[in-house]
Amino acid sequence: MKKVYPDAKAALAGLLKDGMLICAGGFGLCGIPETLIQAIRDSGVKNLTIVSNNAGVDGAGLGLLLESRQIKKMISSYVGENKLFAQQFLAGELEIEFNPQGTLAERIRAGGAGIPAFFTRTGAGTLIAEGKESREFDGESYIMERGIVADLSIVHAWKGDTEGNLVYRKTARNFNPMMATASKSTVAEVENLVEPGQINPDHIITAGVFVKRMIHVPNAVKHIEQRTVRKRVIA
Amino acid sequence: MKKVYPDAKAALAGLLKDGMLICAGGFGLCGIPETLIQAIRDSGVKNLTIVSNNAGVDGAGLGLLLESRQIKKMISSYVGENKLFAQQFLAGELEIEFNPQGTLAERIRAGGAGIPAFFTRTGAGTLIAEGKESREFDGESYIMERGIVADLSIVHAWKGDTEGNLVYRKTARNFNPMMATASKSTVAEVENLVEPGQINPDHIITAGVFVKRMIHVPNAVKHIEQRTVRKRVIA
Amino acid sequence: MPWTREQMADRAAQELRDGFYVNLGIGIPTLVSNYIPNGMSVQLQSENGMLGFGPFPYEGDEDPDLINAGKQTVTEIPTTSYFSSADSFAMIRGGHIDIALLGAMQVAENGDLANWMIPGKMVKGMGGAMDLVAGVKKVVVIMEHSAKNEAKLLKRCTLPLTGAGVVDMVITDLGVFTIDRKGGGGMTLVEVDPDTSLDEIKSKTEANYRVALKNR
Amino acid sequence: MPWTREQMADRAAQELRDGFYVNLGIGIPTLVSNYIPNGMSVQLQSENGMLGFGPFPYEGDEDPDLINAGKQTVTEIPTTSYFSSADSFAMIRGGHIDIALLGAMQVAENGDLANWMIPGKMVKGMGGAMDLVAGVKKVVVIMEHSAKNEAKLLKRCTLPLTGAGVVDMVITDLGVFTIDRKGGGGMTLVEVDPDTSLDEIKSKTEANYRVALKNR
Repeated sequence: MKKVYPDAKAALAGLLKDGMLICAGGFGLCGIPETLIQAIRDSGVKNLTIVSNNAGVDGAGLGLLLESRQIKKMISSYVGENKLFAQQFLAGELEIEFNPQGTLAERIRAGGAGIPAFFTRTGAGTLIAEGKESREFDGESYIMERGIVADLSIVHAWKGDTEGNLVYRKTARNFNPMMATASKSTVAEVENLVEPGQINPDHIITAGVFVKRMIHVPNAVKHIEQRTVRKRVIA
Repeated sequence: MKKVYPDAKAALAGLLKDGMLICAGGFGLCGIPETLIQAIRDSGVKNLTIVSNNAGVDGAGLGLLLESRQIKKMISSYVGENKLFAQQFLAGELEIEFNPQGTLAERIRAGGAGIPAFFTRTGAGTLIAEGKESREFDGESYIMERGIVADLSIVHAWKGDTEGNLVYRKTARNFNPMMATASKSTVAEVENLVEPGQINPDHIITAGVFVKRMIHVPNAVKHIEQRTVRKRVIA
Repeated sequence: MPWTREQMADRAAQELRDGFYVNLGIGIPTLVSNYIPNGMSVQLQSENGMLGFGPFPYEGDEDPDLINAGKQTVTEIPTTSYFSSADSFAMIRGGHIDIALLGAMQVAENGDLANWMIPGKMVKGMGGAMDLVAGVKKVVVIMEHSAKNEAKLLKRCTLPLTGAGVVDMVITDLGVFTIDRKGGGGMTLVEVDPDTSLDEIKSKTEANYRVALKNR
Repeated sequence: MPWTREQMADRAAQELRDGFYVNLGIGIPTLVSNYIPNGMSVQLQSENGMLGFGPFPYEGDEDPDLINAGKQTVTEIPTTSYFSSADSFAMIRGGHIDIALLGAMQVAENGDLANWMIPGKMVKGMGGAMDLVAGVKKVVVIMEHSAKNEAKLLKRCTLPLTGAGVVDMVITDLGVFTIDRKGGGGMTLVEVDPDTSLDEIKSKTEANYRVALKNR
């Protein structure tokens, strides 16, 4: 059972179809599966619904799929970084379903965990509650949210062994672990590919069972959206 | 804000009261907070309801609190290892609420995550579903289960820093991470106590925010319930 | 001669496929790990929070922090990963485990399974069994065909259920049955121990079933 | 003179306590980290999966894998831990974060908060704000008292809500208000900028409020 594929195109072969639902890891441009996104763009697959906290920026991340107009709908919590998004949305070419960030994360986690629905206080009494079941528990109001199960998940990891066990680095973890669980077809790109046994099993974040295919991206390009720094003080 | 206490008695001071609900980590005798359990026994607190996957064995783990008749009710998935349990139960001195193991784990995780209720397929159509709301999602039957929030959680970790960041070792992790989140008063015993910065932050399983107090148990006694081995073949 | 425990385990192992993630219950299912075909790679899941485990440790190498769901000492292998019980059952409930092999007291022709309690007897608890049968993609029961002349393959289970409509296949010492639990197509006898007659099976089975023996 | 942004941040920092876990929104709340009293230890949470972070990195030390919820590069400190977004919001939703400081467009006297959308304008999304105000133990809003002569402290919010009955305290450039959002005791003016009259505050505030100034 070989999980490692030679490149992103090969790893996605047979997994893409028009109109599908894709979970894409990352927060902003941090920890996004950029190589897999590029291969999805190159495939030409259309009418995608993409679950991702953000929609990339112009020219990077999911922004690539906006440019090529392959996205029909985004399920996100914040899309403020992307001018093209605003244009396509205002032109009626793009749908958006806003989810509170924690609700989005939990819906994905629930989908992967076989939980079809859960209750949360988040959004009770707001627009987000419209059309959703509300219920009181112990005197507080909650709304029911549904789990998300996707046709395909694409994630980015810092290191992975050939069994599909993954570890993430710093805040590049973000949405990747849940998204890895939320579909029956999860493809992971890893910056460092190692043999089984090379990662301490107590440190593994995503167990290999969740990863169907993987590629090695040793030279992954990483973007910084907001470069905030201190001046060095020369003593 | 000092989290480290000199011993278990000090760490539990002010946190114990008769009739309280306690989440106790561990699976069988693996990863149980034995030192904290002993201190609870010594405190004499009574009428406890304890959430724990198992009830210890005669003479170890929660078996200590059965001997001293401090437990009124167990919320567990399996109690087969404990003769005293059976005696007290059959004598009507002890209540038991059986939860499927995964439902128990998820109820605790939900309690810690601010989720008052969720739906699961586990137990649908069985005795476990009685008195619970049933509902169909996408043609399948599910039942609603409630989150658990305890008055106190006691957990055992392999290593912890003084900020309360914890890591667990191998299968001694089990129920400990969720239980650490499921009360506002979590007390952790750690086999190795280190300074902040000594644990790689990517490896931390329980963030310090969940741990209110901790003790160092460098000589923790560990039990093996089923010693199963292979013979060494001398070549 | 009816099939031995080892033969039943061997037959069950034929349900495994390369790359499968597998949960083995206690009893005969534990033996299945001895019959995994050469060259096939499967990972064993233990619901207390371990994926990929090896055989029992050598004497003296037992580690109290390293046990399976039966509380037995086991060993780590290169593919091993550890996780919490919540993550373990998320894996199970979410349908990520390919197959579960477990024992049973009773199985009904609609796939109902009873294996956790006998009313009037001290109940030890269901452990993870209800979660496993509800969540794992394929559920295979391995059990004696009948107990003390009482049928275990029934029209309806008389004992409290572990799961309703959850069993896909039953391997007994006399034969192999499939259950179309989702399609409602009932139970089918697909293999018979060569030394056992169809009449004998009929006499020991209360459940209705069709016979559609496969050439093997 | 009304309070400056720095003075508002300084006032907000007085709501912190030793050992607190704190989530700071963008804008003025970010400045609060500069006013944490000496000797007080607080851990800053970033909802993208980090607890315990330090100042911006030195030039050249930026790490694309190390950002805060505003997508700004930050630094690790000895107490830092990382976790997934699901675990991060479990922490927030589960009430484990002691205080959240955030900006707002409107706050109502019952604690309703609006800070995420203006109908008719392009909506960027609520990000984690709805989860924070619903889950964090104490919610403190830091904002200008009014905008372009329009009151922001209202009887009822006119903009779509971020949360209903969620705000405990509002710090503006003119004063400090508490809101008894759970007890239903309404809004109370508890502190005033020394250069601002009660009449001026009244004229710039649509919400009903009691006055119960604390000696400071």
